Amino acid sequence: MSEMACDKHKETFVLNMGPQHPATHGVLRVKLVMDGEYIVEAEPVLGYIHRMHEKMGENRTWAQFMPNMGRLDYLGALSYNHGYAAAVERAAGIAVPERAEYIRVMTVELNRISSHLLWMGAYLLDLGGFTPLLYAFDDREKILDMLERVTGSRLTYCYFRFGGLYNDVDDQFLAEAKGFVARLRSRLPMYHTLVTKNVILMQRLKGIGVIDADMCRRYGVTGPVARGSGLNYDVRKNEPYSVYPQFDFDVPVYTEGDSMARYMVRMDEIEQSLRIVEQAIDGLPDGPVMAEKVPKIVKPPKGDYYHAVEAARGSFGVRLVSNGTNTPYRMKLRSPTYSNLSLLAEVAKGVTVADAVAFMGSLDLVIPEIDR
Amino acid sequence: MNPPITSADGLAGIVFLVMLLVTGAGAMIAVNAERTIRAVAGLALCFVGVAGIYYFLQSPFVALMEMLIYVGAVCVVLVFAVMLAEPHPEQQVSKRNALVGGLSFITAGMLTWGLVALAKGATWSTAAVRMNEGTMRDVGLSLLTTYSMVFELVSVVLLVAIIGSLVLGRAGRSKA
Amino acid sequence: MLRDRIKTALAALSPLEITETDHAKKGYDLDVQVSPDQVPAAAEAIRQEEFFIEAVTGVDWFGEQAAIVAEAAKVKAAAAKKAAAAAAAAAEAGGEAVPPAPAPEAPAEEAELLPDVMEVVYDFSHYQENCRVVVRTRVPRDNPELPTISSIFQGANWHERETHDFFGIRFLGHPDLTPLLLPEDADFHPLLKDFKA
Amino acid sequence: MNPEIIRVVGYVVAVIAFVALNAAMLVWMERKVAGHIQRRIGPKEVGPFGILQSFADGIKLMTKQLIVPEGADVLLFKVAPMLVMIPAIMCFVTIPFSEQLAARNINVGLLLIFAIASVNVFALLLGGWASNNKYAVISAARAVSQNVAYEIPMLITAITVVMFTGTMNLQEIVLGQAGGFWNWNIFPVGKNIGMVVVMPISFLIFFICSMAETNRAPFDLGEAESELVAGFHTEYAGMGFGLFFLGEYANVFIGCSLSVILFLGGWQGPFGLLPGVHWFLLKVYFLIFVVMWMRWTFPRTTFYGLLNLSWKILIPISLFNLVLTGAFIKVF
Repeated sequence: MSEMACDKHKETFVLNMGPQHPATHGVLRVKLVMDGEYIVEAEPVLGYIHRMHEKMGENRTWAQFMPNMGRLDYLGALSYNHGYAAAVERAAGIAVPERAEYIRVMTVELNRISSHLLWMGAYLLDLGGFTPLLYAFDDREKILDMLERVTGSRLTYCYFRFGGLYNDVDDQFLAEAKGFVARLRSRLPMYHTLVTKNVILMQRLKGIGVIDADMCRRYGVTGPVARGSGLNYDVRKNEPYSVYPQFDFDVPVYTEGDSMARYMVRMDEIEQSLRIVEQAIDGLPDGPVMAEKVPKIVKPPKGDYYHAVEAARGSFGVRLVSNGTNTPYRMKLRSPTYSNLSLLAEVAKGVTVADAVAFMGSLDLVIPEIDR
Repeated sequence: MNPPITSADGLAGIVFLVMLLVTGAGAMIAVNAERTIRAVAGLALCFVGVAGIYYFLQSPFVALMEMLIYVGAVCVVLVFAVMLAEPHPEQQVSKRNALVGGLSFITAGMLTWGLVALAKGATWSTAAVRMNEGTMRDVGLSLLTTYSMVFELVSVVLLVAIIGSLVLGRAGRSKA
Repeated sequence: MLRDRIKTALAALSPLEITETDHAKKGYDLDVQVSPDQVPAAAEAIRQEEFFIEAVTGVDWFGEQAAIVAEAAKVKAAAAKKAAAAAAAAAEAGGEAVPPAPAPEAPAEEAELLPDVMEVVYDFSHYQENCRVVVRTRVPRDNPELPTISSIFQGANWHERETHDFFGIRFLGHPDLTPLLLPEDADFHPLLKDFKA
Repeated sequence: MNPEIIRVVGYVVAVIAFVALNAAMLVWMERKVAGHIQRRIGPKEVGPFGILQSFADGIKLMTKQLIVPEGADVLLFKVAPMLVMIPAIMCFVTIPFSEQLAARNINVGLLLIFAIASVNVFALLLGGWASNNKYAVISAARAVSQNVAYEIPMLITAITVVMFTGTMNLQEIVLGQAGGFWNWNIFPVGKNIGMVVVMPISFLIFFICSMAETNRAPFDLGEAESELVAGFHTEYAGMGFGLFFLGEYANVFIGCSLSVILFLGGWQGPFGLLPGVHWFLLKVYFLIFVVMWMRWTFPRTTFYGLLNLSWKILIPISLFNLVLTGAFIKVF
């Protein structure tokens, strides 16, 4: 790297994007070797908020690790709750009551919508449009209020328990959620006229940062990024868990593989999540939200277990190794954007800084989740 | 002979002196600056002073063209080039050797002496009669009648320059 | 079916062990145990079937061998105790003198203690079908080295770097094993079981 | 004392005061417009409707230290913000607010504004270079390419107006548009029916170019915050930044007033009712509102998109316009 910087004939220079930079959304640093405005080489430098969650997992009981889930992906924390709870339930063989699963799905999908809305606003901010952020926050605020009522927190949720939930939802939540679905449905066309159809936006996103299916496979890309590259992969459909098979929803897939495709996938996913929330509200069964026979201290039997869920950014997997005690022996957290970001070096070669920013934004990075 | 500085003419005299000073200072900076970029900045200052003198000579059109072309275009392009080509400002400072210094001193001295001698011997005539008002219309008329040949030749030179830069630019692009 | 196809493909490599698992119970479909030098070949076979890489990680089985030995010793001691008790009971019943208990065979057990290992786990999944394949390999703990698969799955680059960060497992042929998540000058490996902060 | 000198000095003081106050007003206006576009209310605490907010900000900026980064060219670093302000103030000298209200009626007023405004880019360049910051240098390079690219179509469209009106004197250009809005240059039905085709396009090009020249969104590539942090003024703190900021608003005002003078009839009202200066300011502030509206609605273009727009679209069209203008002046 330093050799290149000193190479006078190539006239390149090193530009540090981050760790404090408006486009890195957190403390990510990208070391760019530049030739004028063009990027010759991009190297993400991670670890600025690395907290070693996996070691923490080995030092506390199974239940005590749950709050860490909210600290990984702070924008879609409930998916992470779900992934961890489901993994431990699979390991310990705990059955979850159906009502609890319905509420899990409902809240996770609301959380997914809020995450996508925030992404949309922040992405437009990356592209220099300030206003959509405020509109998106306006809607997101409603979700945060609703989830605060049931989970007790606005961002770093710790709502799921092994075998169920911390708290049942009340009628007010259901009414509010129903109202919200109607409200956001009526506002989505506005987002599309305000943002999606904008000429400048199209010019900036179409054909920028193209990822093909083979690249996704080589890097292990999942989530909206993979779906924007024509891969019909959604853990909720491909590897059904929880009560997702009971809901009727589509997986939006776009084949272009550019930033616009990823943008469209997320916008369509908001609609699909609204459908799921609506069905979950309508079909919410009665019953307890906590399984009856959950031991006070969970001790999964020896062995290793894997559970993946579809988080807002892709497939989040938990690999547990239990030695039969009350603490995990090994806890591997597979975070989606870690894999998604790893292809930056390949895609960013030869593009301008502006396009690299547009590409990075379309990956929907949440740095605490990458660094863990 | 000497109008008070509070009168319009007096103020104009002061402005003229200021412009002279600016021109001279700009030139000095341009020559003496260690960093190329400061030299260009000095050059720009010098051009502004020259434009001021043109304005003082009641040729606002020429003055403004001086600003537009020399400051706004030439100097900007120079700074641009220097900015992109100067990675290590420290290495710029070159040692002047004594022989070159001596020679340049002698040359400068002879030039000064010649100019002084000329100025002393010359008979100063009164200011030249104004040909026209120096407005755009007059400039345009002169360019398209009396000096049309020069005008055309200049435009040919510019055309060659444009084509040349296009050729160079093309060659640079194919590499990338 | 994909699961059978990949099983035959991997079985052709003659891995140490290959088992089909219950997806609902374990979360994966195929569990393959290979030797370290078989890893690239296994990855290549998996790539042929268009799997994508989910993650690479390690597990430190520090003290596992000692535990196995201790467990065996415990079982043996219990058995010996039982045998002795049975003998004593028999002797009492028969009225004969109690025979002396056999001396513990400690030195022999020490010799049985194998070096500890670290496990490297590769998770693969498929975009079209619901099939997860887990490839495991075991490397000695005092010299953890195995070939990289980052030229087969480019995404493995960061996962292997991370595994190197946390466990000190060296991936031979990896382009750049500098710490990724840990500080640039980190020389410790926090996920080792004997790591004390 | 000579009354002429007093008038000139008084005018200069008034212009400087106007530039500063107007910029402060525009900052407030920008924040209010942004607020309402974004469904919030904007500043409201300091003074009625938050109108004193910019003064509070100004005081804050003035009390802050001007930090000179290590390795910077101190002299140029400090000169650059002033170089932004000086041309902006000088341009105001020739802008006729009404028939009587103009500091100096210069025969080549239009040229003066173009000439002086071209110094502005020099300031950005020096400021960016002197900061010793890679983002600032990239931004300065962008700003120059952008300014060079957009100065050309802007000048060409200005020439169509000059050809049409036959003068470069801003006062005369406005006087030529007297007598109802059908005489305004943007849609000169009353004067030359052929130019009705040319002038609206010229106005659009001129307006777009003036936005690009003043580095306003969606053309604010020079300070694209998501790419270059803050562009050429990344390293400026306190009033150094403040001057860049004020200079931007002063330039926006100049750009919009030029558009009004050249195309929208200057101080000429569509009908009587108000004195000229009111009409002038009304039109200018409406255009400024449009500029702000665009900023808060559109995302930023890319750099090559911006250059392509100028070199491949605006310049050919404006050249074609120029030819058409010549033809129409002869024909009609």
